[in-house]
Amino acid sequence: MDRPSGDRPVQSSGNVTSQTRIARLKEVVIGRALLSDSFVLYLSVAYFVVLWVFLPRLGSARNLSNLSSNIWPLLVLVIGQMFVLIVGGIDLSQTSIMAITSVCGALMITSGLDPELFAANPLWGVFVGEQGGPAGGSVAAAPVGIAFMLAIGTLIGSANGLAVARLKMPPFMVTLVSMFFFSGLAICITRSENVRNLPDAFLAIGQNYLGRVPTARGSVGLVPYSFFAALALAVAAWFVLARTILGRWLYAVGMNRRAATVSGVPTDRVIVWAYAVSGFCAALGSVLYSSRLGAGRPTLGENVLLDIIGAAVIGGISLFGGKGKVRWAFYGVLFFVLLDSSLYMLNLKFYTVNIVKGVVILVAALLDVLRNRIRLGWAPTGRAVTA
Amino acid sequence: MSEPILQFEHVSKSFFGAMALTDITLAVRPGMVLGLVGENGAGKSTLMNILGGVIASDEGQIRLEGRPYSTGSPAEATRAGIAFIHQELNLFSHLSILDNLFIDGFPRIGRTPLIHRREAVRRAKEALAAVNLSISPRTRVDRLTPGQKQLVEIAKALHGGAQIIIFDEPTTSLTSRETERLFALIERLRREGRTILYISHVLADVLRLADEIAVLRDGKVVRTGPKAEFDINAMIAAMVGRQVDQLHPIRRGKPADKVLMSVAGVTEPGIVKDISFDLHEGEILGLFGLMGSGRTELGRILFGLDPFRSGTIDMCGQPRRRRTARRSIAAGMAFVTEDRREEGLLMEAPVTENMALVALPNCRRNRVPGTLDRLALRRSVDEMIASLKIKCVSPRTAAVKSLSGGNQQKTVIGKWLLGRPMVCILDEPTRGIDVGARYEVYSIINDLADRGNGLLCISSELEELMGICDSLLVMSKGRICGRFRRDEFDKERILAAAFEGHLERGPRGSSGASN
Amino acid sequence: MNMGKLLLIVALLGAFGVVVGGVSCSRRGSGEDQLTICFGFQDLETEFWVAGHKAITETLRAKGIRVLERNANQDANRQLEQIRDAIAQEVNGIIIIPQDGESAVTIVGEANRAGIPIAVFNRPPSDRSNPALVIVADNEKIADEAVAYMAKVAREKGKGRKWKPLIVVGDLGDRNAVARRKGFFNVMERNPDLFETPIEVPSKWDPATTLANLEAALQANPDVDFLFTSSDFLYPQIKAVLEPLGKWKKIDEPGHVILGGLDGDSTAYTLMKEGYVDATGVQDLFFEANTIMEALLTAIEVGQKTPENWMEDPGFALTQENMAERADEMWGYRVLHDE
Amino acid sequence: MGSLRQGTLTAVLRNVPILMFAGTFVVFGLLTPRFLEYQSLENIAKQASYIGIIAVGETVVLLTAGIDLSVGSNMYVSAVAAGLLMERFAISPLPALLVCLTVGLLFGLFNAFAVTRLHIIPFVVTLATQFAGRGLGWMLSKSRAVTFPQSVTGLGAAELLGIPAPVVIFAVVVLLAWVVLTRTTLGRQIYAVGHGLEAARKAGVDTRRVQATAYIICGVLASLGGFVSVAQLGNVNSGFGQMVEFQAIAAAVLGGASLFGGIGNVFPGTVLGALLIQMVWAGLVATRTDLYLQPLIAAAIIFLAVLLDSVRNTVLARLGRHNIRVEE
Repeated sequence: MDRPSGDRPVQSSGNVTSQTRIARLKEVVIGRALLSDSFVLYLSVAYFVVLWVFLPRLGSARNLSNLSSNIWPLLVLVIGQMFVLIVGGIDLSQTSIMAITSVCGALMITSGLDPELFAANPLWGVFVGEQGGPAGGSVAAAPVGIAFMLAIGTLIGSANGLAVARLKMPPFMVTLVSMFFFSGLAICITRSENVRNLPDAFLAIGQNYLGRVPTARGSVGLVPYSFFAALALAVAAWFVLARTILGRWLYAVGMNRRAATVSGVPTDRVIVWAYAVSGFCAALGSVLYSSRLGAGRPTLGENVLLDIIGAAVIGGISLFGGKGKVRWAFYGVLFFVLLDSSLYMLNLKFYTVNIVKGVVILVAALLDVLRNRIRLGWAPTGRAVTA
Repeated sequence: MSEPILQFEHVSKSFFGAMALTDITLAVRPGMVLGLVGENGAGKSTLMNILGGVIASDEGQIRLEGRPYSTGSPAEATRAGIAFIHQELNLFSHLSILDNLFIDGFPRIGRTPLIHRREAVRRAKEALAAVNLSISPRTRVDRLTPGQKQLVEIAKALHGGAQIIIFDEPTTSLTSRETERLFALIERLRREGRTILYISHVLADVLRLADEIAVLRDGKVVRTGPKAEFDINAMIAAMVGRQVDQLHPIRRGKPADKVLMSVAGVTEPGIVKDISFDLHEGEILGLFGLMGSGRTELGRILFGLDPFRSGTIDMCGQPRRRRTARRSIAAGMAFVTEDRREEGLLMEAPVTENMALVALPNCRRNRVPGTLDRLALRRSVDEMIASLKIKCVSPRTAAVKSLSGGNQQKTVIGKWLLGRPMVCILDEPTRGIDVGARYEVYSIINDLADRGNGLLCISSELEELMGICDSLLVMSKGRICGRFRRDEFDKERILAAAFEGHLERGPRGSSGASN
Repeated sequence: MNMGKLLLIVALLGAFGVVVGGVSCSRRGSGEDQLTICFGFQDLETEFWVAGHKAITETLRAKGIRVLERNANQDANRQLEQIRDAIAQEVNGIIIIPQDGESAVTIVGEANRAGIPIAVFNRPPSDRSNPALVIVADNEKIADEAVAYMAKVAREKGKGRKWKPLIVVGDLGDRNAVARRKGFFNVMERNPDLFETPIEVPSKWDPATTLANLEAALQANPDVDFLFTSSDFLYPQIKAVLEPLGKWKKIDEPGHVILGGLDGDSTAYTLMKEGYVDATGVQDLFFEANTIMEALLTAIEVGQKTPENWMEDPGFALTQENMAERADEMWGYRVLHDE
Repeated sequence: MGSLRQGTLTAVLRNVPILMFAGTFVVFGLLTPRFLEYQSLENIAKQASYIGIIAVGETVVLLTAGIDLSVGSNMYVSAVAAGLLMERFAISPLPALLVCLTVGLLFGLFNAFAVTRLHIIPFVVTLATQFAGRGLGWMLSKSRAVTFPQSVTGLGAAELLGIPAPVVIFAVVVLLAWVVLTRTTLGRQIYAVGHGLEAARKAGVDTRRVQATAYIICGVLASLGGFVSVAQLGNVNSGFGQMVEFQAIAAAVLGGASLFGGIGNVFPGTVLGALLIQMVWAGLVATRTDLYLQPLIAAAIIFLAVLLDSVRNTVLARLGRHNIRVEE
């Protein structure tokens, strides 16, 4: 009586005895690959290999270097989003946190502003001036700026978290409003201008590489610095989720908030934490993106939101809470970036790129559904299997 | 003797290769109440789910009035005249009774798709009258008491023209009064010639209602026969496969004098009023009351989940203000909630994860703040699983929702025990679990008391409390209306106390305890 | 194990592989030694960009050059990634319409490092630290000119009375929009006696937003009689708002609102010809496109890796006065007459 | 006595959306008296109508515990399809409208198919159709602006009994949706499905059909909203409909709809939500607020509305808890 109930009989898998042993072996291998939670990784690798056969350039040093420089900043954002998704929320404000931290940080550390562009700025003469921001020109500009950005991001994230946990507002609306507000604020405090003249140490984070490989057209960076930032964050995130009390609490809150409260989990605090982490990661992503583009920009990341959530969902992180691993976030990002890059490589029309991307997301989701069905062995009719 | 209305012929069903039902053959005559008993996991619900079209059988067939009947969906079962009243009522609580009654098809105005409201209300009133329920059909279901919800569900079945009605554990959330009403209704339905399949763990109820009884064990029918052939012990013997002498373990220990928790004058307007009692070391204190007497609410207030306006709650002599569940746990309290699914367990998580939840802060590694000593945690969880005899194939991976009710409940209890509490509040600790598991839960409670814990058992089953408690508090309308020591236990006096206030005032009540 | 579903999965994967393989195979067919140019643009929201996109791609293709189109959807980071991808494909040259001047600097730097000549169309890099071929139009100046003509008309017509001006502002995240707004306000400041405080209507470069906000603004200030739009592509919405209020009138009719815009598209030309619009700032789109393409192709031909040249599209204000002689310099006119 | 105060409090709380709406209106009115005129209300209703129509569809999907992120792309593709046919073959507005609705229907059908037959979660399905749809639209239009003839824009400016046509269409859609949701079996089943899919299935509801219908309704309404918008705008450029899904969801949620299904209503809920958002923007323009501050103030007002709503729900739930006891 405690069995899960579904209404379909399990299809008996044909006449098993008549199958040859090889066929069985195949079934096991395919079954393993399909059912493993690294499926998305296998899918990405398979996808890469198949395309590589036709497009040798896909595996060129320069392209690999591009891939790697595109993966890490996005991974940072997806990891942050994952924390919020695990507690059953959603953070739409990541993009605007990127924008606001980008301009605040840049205003802090810029070593010179064009008075013609910035004189109308509300902060002009108070906080910033012709000689740049408060920390402009100082030796410690880069670390100060980064710390400032991370602090702002975490603060905004915590504010979102407080609104969700304490004021019991729906996460979707809280973060949507926060998205409007902070992107508006970012534009407001810069009067639409991008902030330039950032210290070299800051720019190095997003632009420099460790090790270079010579190619026909100049050398190509091997490992971007952003990799180390993402790696450190991923390890820390993994540690928190898998090895700490907070990690267990995060999952518990996402699976059943009421049961968690009764069991003594400080639910409100855990939720605030999750949003704070998301804000922190958005700020870190902002550091990487801003330094890669060499300016603090009020419109940073305006269009990256759906990529973040798409990558998270493709990786297998549930929108309903309680499920998510750093590994999965990485697979999702890998798949997304690879897909994007390969579609450009195929040199399709820009509109075809969109269409193909949509179809591929659907196919990937469908594969996931089928996998789940096989794994469960029965079909819950009428219910969308959660990714 | 009439032809059987319903026959199961060699029905089998397996999940994940494990046989849930093996070769079930059973015949039911019209106008009869068949009592279906068995332990959790014996296959009762699986069998009924097949009949109700929720799942399909692997082999065998079902005949309805002699004709083969194959189940496709709950909707088809309804059309075939089979109604299934689930243990967890299948009602939409945000919708009205009207919506719930007609959700699979409203009466319409002519050929338009528009709902014929007047007609629907008229029919709904009829349907409700048939179950003696006089409430406006427009009332929202979440405003009803559990008993009323049950009646709505039955009204829905009858209104759908059901000839065969399956009741799965119908009395778990009913007060004794509501249970009586339900039984009278079932009796009437039987007289009208409808066939009833009645599943319950409350064997006394089965014995009282059923004409015939079928006992299931491990997916097989082990014994069938008319009621006269059974008594409670015979049923239990057939269910568990051996003789069971008693339902409750013998209570040996005696409460000590030391007070663990002292409650004085706790009041929250509209909920509870002027609650005072002491809980001693080694004491099992029962809290009995009818549904809505405030017993569960008191438990929640004591544990710090809900606020209260005045009064004090002392733990070990320390008064505590600004109470939260977290602080209560830190002070040595545990709270096994009434609702396992909503407040007790993370249904998607495995047993180990659930068990560890409360004890997490106790398993800190000192070197790195906030990190878990996973080894210590795993060891203590494993020990607890073993000591509570939780049966689960893979406690580390299988979601706890795949466990039987008894094992789920043991998981909840184990979770709290890992927190090493001094005071445990248990709200309906045996709801929806079978005889064998009940006995185990009682034993655990007993052991805890023997080890010096104080326990507060909240229950609506008086026999249960009389069987295990040292003393009893009786609540009615938010107040304590009676205190009984074990040597004073008397069913009638306790019930009289529980009905106090209900008997004096009219059904509408005055504004009650609201001021 | 559910073999049916498993097979379905394998089949799906297989089919997908075949499709991708097929597409890539067919694409590879085109010759390797063919000249390839990457054209990255930020979006195609307005007629101006559409016409520019069309002009550039068609001209290049007509010359037998392979064009890789990249739409960045207004995301500077995506544009950077796209250009890097193009560099990895070893294109011969790059033309970009950057999202903004700052990202242009970075993107140009990328191309410089890879030794691929790059041309920047219409939005200049914010400094000259990295060499590139650049063609720019000074949005502020063109807006200034157009509005100055409108102010002149106002002064003649008004006979000393004050006018109530309104500006439809573009997306404040877009630098061109900011420059046009600034040009407008320059004129306002020069003529304090002529104008009351201008009403600003945000459009976010979105017609629906424009329509809603303009309607609200005119409800609050029904006496607006001087209107400048930051882009010509919003004229249909402006007409939709003015017409029911009885303010959509030709120049010589009473109740005419002095109208002007910027871009120089075909709608603006038609409306000027019909006599509804007083002036429009024109960027010479075709001049810009041709100049930049030629400069880039020359650089590729002579093997320059990091050519540098800043070219200016002077632009001009097309007014009712100079329309007779200069209309054919307006790209909107030519788009209209080519079709 | 206490219950009287409680009664007032309950009444106030139940009507928070309306009070919020009225409050905002009055505040803006005090700042700009002209804002209080009938004409400005009419303008707000006119401008909110297309978003409102789409939000109604979105509400229906949200009620089933689903989500539709593809409405923006949907309205773009269907408008482009209709516009191109009018450009090329000079068909009249009515067939064009039919084409437009058909495209929307196909969109809805596809979403419905993927959600109910392929069992992919709605968020992913509609995210994918959002991408693909936008690409499809660009492919059709070559990303050029598509201009609609006077015969269509005439409809946008037309009036019926002194009420602008878009408002009339909006009202009709709301009325129909209200009738469907409250007065038909299907409507009640939509609520039931959102409340609990499995429970609905057990109660004999054809859950697939209900879910599918919701997505189809949403698809058709998205294209209808697109057409209404086009009739007012006169042309469709490549960014048409972007971010509309967020506006529609925001309108529905402001109107009290839950993203977890089963809770919400079209009237007055979603209608008020759509009008409130539009009014805030209109008010900011009318009061000539600094452009850079407008988004900040708008966000703050919407935040306040959401906050009030959640406070209301908490308080009502607590009052309800007490009431149950009193009734017994």
